[in-house]
Amino acid sequence: MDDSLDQIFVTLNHWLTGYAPVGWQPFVSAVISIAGIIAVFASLFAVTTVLERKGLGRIQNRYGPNRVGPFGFLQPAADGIKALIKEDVVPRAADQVVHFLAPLATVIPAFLVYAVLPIGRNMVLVDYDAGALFFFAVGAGTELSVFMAGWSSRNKYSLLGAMRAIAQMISYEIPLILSAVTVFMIVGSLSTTKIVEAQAGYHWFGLPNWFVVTPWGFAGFILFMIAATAETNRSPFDLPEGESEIIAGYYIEYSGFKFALFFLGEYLGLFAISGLGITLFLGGWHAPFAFLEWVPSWFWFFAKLQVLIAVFIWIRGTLPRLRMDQLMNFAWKFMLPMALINIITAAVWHFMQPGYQRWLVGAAMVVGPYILLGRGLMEGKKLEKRTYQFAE
Amino acid sequence: MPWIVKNLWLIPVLPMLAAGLSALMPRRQRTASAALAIGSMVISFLLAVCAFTHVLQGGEGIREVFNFNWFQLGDGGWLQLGWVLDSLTAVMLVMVTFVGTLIFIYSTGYMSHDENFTRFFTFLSLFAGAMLGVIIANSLLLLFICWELVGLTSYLLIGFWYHKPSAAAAAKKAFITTRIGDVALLLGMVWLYSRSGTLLFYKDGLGCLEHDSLVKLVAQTTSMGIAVSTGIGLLIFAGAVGKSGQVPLHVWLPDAMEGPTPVSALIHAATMVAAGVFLVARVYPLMSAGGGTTPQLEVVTWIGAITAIFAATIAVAQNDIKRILAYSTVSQLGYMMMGLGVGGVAVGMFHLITHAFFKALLFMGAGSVIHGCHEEQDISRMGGLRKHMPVTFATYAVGMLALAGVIPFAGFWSKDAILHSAHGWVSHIPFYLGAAGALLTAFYMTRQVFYVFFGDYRLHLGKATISEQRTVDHAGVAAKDHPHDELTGKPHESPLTMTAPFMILAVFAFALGFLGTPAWPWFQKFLGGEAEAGFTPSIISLMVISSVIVFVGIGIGWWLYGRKPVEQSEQPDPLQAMWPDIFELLRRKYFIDEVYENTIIAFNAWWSRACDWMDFWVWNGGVQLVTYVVVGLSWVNRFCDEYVVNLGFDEVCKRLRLGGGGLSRLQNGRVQNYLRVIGIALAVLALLFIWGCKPS
Amino acid sequence: MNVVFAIIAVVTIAAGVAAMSLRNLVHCALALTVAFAGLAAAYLQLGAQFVGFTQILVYIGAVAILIVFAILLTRGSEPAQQPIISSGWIAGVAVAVIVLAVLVYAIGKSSIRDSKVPPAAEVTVRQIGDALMNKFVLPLEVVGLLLTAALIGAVIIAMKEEKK
Amino acid sequence: MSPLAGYLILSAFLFSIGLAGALTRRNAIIVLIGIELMLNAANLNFIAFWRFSEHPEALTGIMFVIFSIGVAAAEAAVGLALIIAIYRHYKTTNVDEVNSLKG
Repeated sequence: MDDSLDQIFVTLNHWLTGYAPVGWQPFVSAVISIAGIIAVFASLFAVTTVLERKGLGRIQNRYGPNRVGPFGFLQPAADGIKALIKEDVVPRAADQVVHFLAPLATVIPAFLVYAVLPIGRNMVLVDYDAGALFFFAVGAGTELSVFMAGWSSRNKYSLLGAMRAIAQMISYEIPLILSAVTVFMIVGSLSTTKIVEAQAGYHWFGLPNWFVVTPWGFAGFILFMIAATAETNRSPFDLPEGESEIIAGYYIEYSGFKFALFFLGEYLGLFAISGLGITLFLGGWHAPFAFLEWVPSWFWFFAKLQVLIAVFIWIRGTLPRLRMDQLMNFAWKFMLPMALINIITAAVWHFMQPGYQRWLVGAAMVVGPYILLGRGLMEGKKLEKRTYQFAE
Repeated sequence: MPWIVKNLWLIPVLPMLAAGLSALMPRRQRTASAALAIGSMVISFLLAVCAFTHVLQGGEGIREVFNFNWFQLGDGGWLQLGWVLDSLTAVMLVMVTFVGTLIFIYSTGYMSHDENFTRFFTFLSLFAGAMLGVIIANSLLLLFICWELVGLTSYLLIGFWYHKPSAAAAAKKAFITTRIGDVALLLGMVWLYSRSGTLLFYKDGLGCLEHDSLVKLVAQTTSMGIAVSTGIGLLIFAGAVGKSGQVPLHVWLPDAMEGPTPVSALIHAATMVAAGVFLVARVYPLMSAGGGTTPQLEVVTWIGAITAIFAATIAVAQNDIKRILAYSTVSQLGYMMMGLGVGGVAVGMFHLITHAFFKALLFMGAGSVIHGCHEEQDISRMGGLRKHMPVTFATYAVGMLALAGVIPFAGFWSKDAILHSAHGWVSHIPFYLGAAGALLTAFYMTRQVFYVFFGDYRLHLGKATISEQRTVDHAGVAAKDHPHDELTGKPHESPLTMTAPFMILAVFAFALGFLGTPAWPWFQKFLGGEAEAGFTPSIISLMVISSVIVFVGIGIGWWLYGRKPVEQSEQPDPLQAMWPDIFELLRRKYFIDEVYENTIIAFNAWWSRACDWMDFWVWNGGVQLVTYVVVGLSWVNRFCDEYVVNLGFDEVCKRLRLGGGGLSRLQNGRVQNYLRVIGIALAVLALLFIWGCKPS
Repeated sequence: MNVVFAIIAVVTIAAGVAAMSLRNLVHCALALTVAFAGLAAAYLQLGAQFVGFTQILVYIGAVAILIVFAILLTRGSEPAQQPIISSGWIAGVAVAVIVLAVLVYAIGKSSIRDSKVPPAAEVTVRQIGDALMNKFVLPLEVVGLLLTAALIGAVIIAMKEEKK
Repeated sequence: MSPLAGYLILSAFLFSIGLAGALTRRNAIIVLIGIELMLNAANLNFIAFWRFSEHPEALTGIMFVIFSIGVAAAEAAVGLALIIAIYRHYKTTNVDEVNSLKG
């Protein structure tokens, strides 16, 4: 197949690098790739904000932004300019240095993690042998930045928000990593590119060879995505910035460009973790069907990314916010056991002969605990229609 | 190796798995845990049926074993475990799983109101699993492990209502009493291992129950000229005595009635007490090693016969419906032991199987009666229940006839087989004992049935007895069950989940006997291989005799209790009216408990008191003496001290104290000081190290 | 002895000094994280990828957060009234300096001063995993046990004893 | 000076800094931080020796560091828990005031 279109960015990079002096070439190529990644994902951020606002508007049947530009698609530009020219207010009591460093500490890891995401064939910045570990390690840095932001602004709401965020992130990081561990076990490597390669090809019914179409993979994907939602503090897990409870959580005291940075960092984290989900479970940049192979790989990556983002928007528009105890119960009483059992399921799957038996066994090992744990979680709660006192 | 043999372990493991899972379940998951337990039992039953059919196709004397290495011993040899599939295993498997399943189903109905439903089923499944493990074990060690598991779970189940002190005491009693036997069993096991070098029963010629090692065991003799095989056999039999409640270790069995009735049914019918008999049957080759009637077999026979008559007599005078059944179980177990002793595996096992069915039936019936009469257990306060609970009555009657051994019910054939082989035995006394036992059995069962089901309902008139506070105790059942007043509530028939199982059992209790009639001794062939077929005159005469005995028993029972039914629950038992002291003696179980109380325990107490006395007078006195001497001396010393030594030492002490004070200032409780010292030490050590080993 | 190492060394030491000397406890904790990050960078520089990332994950992701929580729970975040330096700090510094001197002296004296650099060994995560699962499986189990015990112990120690 | 020596000196500095902090600061948490620093210095030593050893494929250094990181995590958890308990009891985290073991 003619992969000129597929490899267009790679060739472009080589071509540009060719002009640099020999000694500098690796450096230059790295710079170019980094610039490309930053540009692409920053603009994706811009697009996503407006999409999210419009989508939420539709879900809550109102118009989203529709004034600036055609269909309000220039809204992000306007917001950006506004954020840039706004006065940067810093509370007097605030801890100046930390208060200044917090947004950077949020954005930098958010960009760093893209280094190991294969966004297309031969399109990964650094192919670490422990790439996934790198992702999680750097991702862990965000918690600290959240704490910095919340603590430094000397505001009880922001401190509360920070504490909530840290508690939530730590509790959900465990299921996140555990559900990813299944993939590492099966592939036998932590390298993202190897993981993607392992999902190449198609098996019966032309179904792609992705991990999401195995019992453990499916369960793992769902767990991973729930944990990712919590990791990125998105609704229904958006307690840390619950506007109705603690005004905006840990960035009450941020205004202007610092706030914009936080916003950017949050969305970048969202893209990144979705990208990891795609890499681990959704076959990375592989095409879903054999007859679509000709479409360039990077397209597939971004298409899947868009789909996941749409799902996130949808969830945010649909689900109400959890309570703190519900959050913790869900993390420790449901997610964690499910993830652990899922690891065992993956092991069983790995050691059983291919065939329908292992499908049955795997499905049983996923569904049984799900039912038991779910009932255990629901124990002593009776679900009934909520009666509104003042609404109706 | 056929699939079923390789996977025989599934049969016990499944219920254990179910137990583990339902142990994890939250309390609310009643249906789930029950479904889990019953489902696993059913699967085990199907597997057992597979095994059974496999054995059937295998023909006579088929025995397939599967051994595996457990762990390596110090001397490089491997300790092996394994399971065996032969006719004995197959029969027991089918029986236990079938009866167990029915009992499980029954207990969903019986325990439906208990708040610890899930815990109950956890224990129940573990119990059944352990018993199945005992059955399939091909290694005395594995058997012993499961055996102990059975003991443990029986403890848990008998003490299930642990908030009743009586239940807790009964559980403890059962545990400890059986433990006495288990120690003997352990000793026997060790001895066997030391002599035959293996604990596997069958290992193509090398097992400890196979010809070579048996020959070896018989050849060796211990002191007093007893063959080693005899010693080991007796020790193992002691374990069986403990487990299946033979005299003198029978005391725990009746108290085990404190547990929930399904548990009693399970213990008495299928699992626990059967384990003892099964053990003897399993090691029968060892028991009969050397051929003929070996001493150990004689012991077995005598113990069995004595137990049979002994327990039967006690059962005559009991008033607690479950206790009567308990003692009947003890005596039936005696029959089984006797059968093993006189007639070999087939005879004993046949009675074990039939007894399992009708005893389970009887216990379920009793449970249904108790349930229906609002936790009343005193038969003198029941009566007339045949009108209120017809199904229970009908099935119970079947069970009673089977137990009493009325032709052609199952019990008749098996008991008759035992009596017949006892008749042909070296000594005839066991036979007469057995016959008398049969008479008594028929008698007390008749008595019980007349008390419970005939006459009219007496519960509401009459004073409260033990049973009320029992009702209060586990109000879990009664209160929810009958909100209205308990004593005036009419008895009621039990739900279908409870009645259905004993309808099924009733069929078996009736029909099972035809597998082993003298006309067609299929069962004996299947188990033992040899069986004398056909109705020889001796058999005919024996059958006539025993039937006569049975009918005489029933007749006496009717004469005493059925002719004019009891009206008042206070009015004394007719027997009591005739021979009060004998009746009292029987009712108090020959004072066995009291005897133990006053011999062993009393001796223990006396001994400790004696030790105390010794302590107080002899040792303490000596010590006192020494003290006085010492005190006297010390006066002298003091004198010297005061004026000779002190003046010198005080100075030293002062100095020392000062120094100590100075030193103690180092210990100022500050972490960082200590840390500082550590740092310095590190530096010094490093320097020493550098200078110590110079790179040459 | 290249530039990268120099940068790492300087940053790490500076962060360490800051972590030990700053007045505000939270600043100390943050500086500590910087030091940890520097160490992780050093590990990467030494070709120990896995350890480097583990360092970040465990220390920055977990231990630093723990410390910060502890600081907040013990009201350490408020500026201290009394002097932050304990009595007898001179002795402490002296001891530290002595230890440093001894260590440097030892390094200087030892033969490694002029050891040549062997080629870097490519160690993959798979190798580490195999080693953990075969050769070092017992230590692995023991550490797992230790962590469990520590978890429970920490919970029990820090748990508020309920008032009767 | 060879790279190995450089790393060793770096770790020596870190160790001493941690020691100094542990010796001079009053706040127990900072003392704990110092101890963590010392621990990390030791880890750095292990890695350095592993990298510059004759047989890096033996992985011993890396293994040691992995385990010591695990142990350090446990140590930090328990230590901080202890500090919190002490704070709850003495209402202070000042190591000078917590001296009930005075001789």
